[in-house]
Amino acid sequence: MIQMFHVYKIYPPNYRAVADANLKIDKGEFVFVIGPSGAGKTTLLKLIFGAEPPTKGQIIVDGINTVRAKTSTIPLLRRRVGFVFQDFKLLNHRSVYDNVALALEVLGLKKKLIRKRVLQVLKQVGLLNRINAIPPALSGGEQQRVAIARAIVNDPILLLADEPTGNLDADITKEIMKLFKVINSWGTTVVIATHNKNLLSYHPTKLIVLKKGSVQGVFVSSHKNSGSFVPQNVQ
Amino acid sequence: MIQMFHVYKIYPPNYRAVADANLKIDKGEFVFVIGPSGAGKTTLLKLIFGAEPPTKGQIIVDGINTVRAKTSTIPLLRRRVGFVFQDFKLLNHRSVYDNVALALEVLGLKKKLIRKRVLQVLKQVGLLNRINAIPPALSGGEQQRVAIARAIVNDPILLLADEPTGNLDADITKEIMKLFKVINSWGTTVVIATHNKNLLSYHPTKLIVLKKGSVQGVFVSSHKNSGSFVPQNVQ
Amino acid sequence: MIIRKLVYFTAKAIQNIRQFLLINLITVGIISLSLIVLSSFLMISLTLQKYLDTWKRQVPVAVYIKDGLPPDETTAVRQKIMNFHEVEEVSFISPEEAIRSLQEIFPGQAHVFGSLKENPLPASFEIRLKVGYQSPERLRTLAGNLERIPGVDEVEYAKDWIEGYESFFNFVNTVAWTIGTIIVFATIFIVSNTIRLTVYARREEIEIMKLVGASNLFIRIPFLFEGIVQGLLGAVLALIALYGSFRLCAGWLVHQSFLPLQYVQISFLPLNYGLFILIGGMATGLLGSFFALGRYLRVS
Amino acid sequence: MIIRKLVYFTAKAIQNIRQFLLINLITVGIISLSLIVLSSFLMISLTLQKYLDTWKRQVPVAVYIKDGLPPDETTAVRQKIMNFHEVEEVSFISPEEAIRSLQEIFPGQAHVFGSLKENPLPASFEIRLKVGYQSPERLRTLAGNLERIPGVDEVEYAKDWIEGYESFFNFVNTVAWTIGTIIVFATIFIVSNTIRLTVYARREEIEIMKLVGASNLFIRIPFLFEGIVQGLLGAVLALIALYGSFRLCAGWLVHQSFLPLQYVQISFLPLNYGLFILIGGMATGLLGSFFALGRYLRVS
Ligand SMILES: Nc1ncnc2c1ncn2[C@@H]1O[C@H](COP(=O)(O)OP(=O)(O)OP(=O)(O)O)[C@@H](O)[C@H]1O
Ligand SMILES: Nc1ncnc2c1ncn2[C@@H]1O[C@H](COP(=O)(O)OP(=O)(O)OP(=O)(O)O)[C@@H](O)[C@H]1O
Ligand SMILES: [Mg+2]
Ligand SMILES: [Mg+2]
Repeated sequence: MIQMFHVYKIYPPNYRAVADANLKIDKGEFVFVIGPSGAGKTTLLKLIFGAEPPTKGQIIVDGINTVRAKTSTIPLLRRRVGFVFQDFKLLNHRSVYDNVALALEVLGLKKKLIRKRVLQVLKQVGLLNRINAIPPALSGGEQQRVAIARAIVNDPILLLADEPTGNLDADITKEIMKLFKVINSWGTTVVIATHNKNLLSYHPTKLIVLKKGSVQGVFVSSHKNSGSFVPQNVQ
Repeated sequence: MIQMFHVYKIYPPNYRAVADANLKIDKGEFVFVIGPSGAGKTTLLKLIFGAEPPTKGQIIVDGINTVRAKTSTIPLLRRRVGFVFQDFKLLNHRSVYDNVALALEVLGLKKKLIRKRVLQVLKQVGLLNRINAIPPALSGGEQQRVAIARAIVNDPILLLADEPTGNLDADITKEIMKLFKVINSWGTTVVIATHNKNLLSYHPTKLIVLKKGSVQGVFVSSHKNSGSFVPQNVQ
Repeated sequence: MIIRKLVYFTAKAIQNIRQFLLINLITVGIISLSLIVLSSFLMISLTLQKYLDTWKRQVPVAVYIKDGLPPDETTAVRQKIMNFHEVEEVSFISPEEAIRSLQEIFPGQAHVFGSLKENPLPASFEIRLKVGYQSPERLRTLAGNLERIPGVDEVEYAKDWIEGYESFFNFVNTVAWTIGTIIVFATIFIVSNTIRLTVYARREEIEIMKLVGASNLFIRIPFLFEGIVQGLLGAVLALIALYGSFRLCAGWLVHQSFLPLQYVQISFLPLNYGLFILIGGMATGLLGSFFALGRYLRVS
Repeated sequence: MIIRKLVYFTAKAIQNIRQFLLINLITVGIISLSLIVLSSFLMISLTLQKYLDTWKRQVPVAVYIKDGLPPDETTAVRQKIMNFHEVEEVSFISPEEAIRSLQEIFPGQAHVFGSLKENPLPASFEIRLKVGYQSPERLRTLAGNLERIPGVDEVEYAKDWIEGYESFFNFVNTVAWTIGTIIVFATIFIVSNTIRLTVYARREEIEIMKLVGASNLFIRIPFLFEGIVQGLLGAVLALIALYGSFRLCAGWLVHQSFLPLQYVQISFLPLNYGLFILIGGMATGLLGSFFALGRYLRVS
């Protein structure tokens, strides 16, 4: 699903957010990216998403080389990828419903179909009662759940979630992680960036540890749902 | 320091974010406000700060009735109160330095004094290396630390921190909480809203539990740094 | 499919206009005012030209006839004059009529002219020309041709006057075109940059749209619709305001004793100018949105 | 203390302008163009008025003298005419000169006038008036007074012409004031609303300033400074652009054979108008910022 070859991201003037990252994430995996604040987790996810171009190296997502791809293919890729942004990136002048529906509207679906699917997802994240509110009128945790709903509403083949539970309490975190597990079990590759080591109890298939922009190690679960990791050599 | 009498916050059209809150927080306390997502923690802090007017009830902060106070006294109060916003509220076009310095500039301090103090605080939150970056070029955790730096730079008499470690890893969380403890030991009243029950290990003097806008209970530490709570009757 | 998309984008545009109502009102106001300046200028320069045109139409050409020409030959001369296609109207001025008008021009010397033993003035034809034939060159050629008619003694017209007038007209014309061009460019610049500012205020929206995989077209179309609606609304408001103040002014001006109104009717913008304003407003709105977006669509 | 604050706020304003460069450039551009329209209109209407003024100055008044008045009484009449303060210049026209100019007017009839046994025309004084005394009423009173001078037979001037001219002048004046007023209001509206849009784009900044305890004044001052700088820059750019195109146009126009330029020099905006533009630009920038902020400062 995702392959990275010697990827560097150097922000101007000379700030190495990601250095020489080599990764391989297969279809259907459930991956955690962990590391301290400023380690480059968000940058790594944005690189995969094509939201930032790498300074060096190649990235292949779902068979598409995002570095060399035409600009018109990036939107097509994004319609099949869900992204929960750390800062949510919600439309502040649109209702919760509209924000989530947007991800389906870009697919050109019919209004009725959109409505059904949006309500279904909003129910899953527990926001049916805030459906007409605009994001500035939501609590932090509610905004985060809108972002999650938007990311999963279009049944993405790849879900990138950046600190998706940073504003959620333990109970809702459990709900959301269960949801991600379900989505993953249906075949969606899930990559979650977090600093919260508690989440490791949710049995990732792969654990990528970042520090100061470098991949410190990639640990692969020795057998499914074991929760123990062995180092893996990436090509 | 803070007193609330039958405070209600009903958002239009008819959404009870806080209902009949009665609280008393003394000078020098170290208080946690906990509760699930959407419980009203942020709203409670904003009410204290005068960022939202209560629908009903009276709020007295540092001897000032914020409901009845003239609009010109609110800025004066805010200059003595630090607030770490859940969504940071940083100036996106200003450097980290300028963002933190702003809280001192409104006090009319001299440039040299401002510089000294800002650098000192940025060192405490570990951001000396990002001093000239603008917030959009920072990681989530870095932005949060800028917000924290700005809140404490003017030695406030009251620090209101809304989910101040939501984007921080365990190590930095520890640093920040230690910092809050130090500030508290110098006499600053500290109120922290969080959903993270792990933080309770930092020995609050008072624990306010919110649920669906209601104060479910106020627990007061039986003796300093004990970590155990007994229910308290608020007037 | 196409209809569904059209409905969708129209709905989006309306939603946008309502959600950014203040911004939209300001934009419409600015477009409207720019167009008011432009079209009140148009209207007034049109009126002025009409006014100058009536002046021009009054230029007479006098064809003096040889002394003692027999009546039938005089009629023949008249016929020949009528054959020039420039000529609108011909009237005969007998020597008596000529001296009478001279007496009117110099009322103090009425007795002097009356005491003349012999009328020194010849008979003449006064010609009024059709519109568009009053330029100095045309008049010169026409005068030459008229002089060549047998029986005609001399042809006269206010040569100095017509040349002075012509240069004045050219001057006014140049001025009108200069200001007009400045105003047109200013309008386009102001409207497109106003839209640019509104797009700037909404750049985050565009960014987010891109992040959920919207194509450039998908983002652009509602903005373009919005631009068209803003431009159209602005133009309509401008025309309404103009028409209102035109009615007020016209009513007031008629009661003023300004000479020009005896000759000219101030008229409202002709239909094609009104259409020009409408289409111009829409086009500026559309193009303004189009170019304003470019910058923000280019980033990934 | 005050100087420190002044330095601080100036630095903030400059910082703001640099950080929101695009927005500021657009605002300056819009201000500049609005002022260009306004002042090119001013310039041209001033030129037109000057042009009409020279026309007006040429209105002659003819004072006919009684037949056969002795030379010393004629001199006395001249003296009395000179005593009127409206009079700028008096020149004597003998009957011979009068007939000569009549012959010039009717060149075809030269021989007719030559054959007159007796010169029917009286001697006269031709008067040129000082500027500002050419209104129809003033001329009427003056004519009446001149007629009462002993030895004067009759006073004549182009009554119809002057009244026609006056009404034309009034018309042009009304038009100029109307457009001028529209443009002034449009400029103020456009500039203040453009600034409102830029403030809208920066409303979060204002909100955050309020949250860290900034007083309204503290927030407002840098915006006002910015507004003043934008207005001033816009005005300066407008004046530079105007002056540049004025030099180009003036150079080009002189080579055109437009009559008016023989009489009038197109002149650049007089100093006080230039100052008016500068101060007007600054004031609109200042007030635009002031009012644009109001809305956002009111919220807590
Ligand atoms: N646009 C940018 N320009 C410059 N530097 C940037 C930019 N974006 C991120 N950085 C820097 O790159 C480093 C990595 O950022 P990133 O957001 O990837 O960290 P992170 O691992 O997500 O941290 P956190 O847990 O705090 O969100 C940070 O030090 C940050 O300051
Ligand atoms: N401006 C507003 N208008 C309407 N409703 C609001 C507004 N602000 C907050 N609310 C609602 O009030 C409730 C309490 O919000 P608040 O932000 O206080 O929650 P919170 O305890 O901080 O939650 P979280 O942990 O998710 O940040 C939420 O359900 C929210 O939707
Ligand atoms: Mg991050
Ligand atoms: Mg909150």
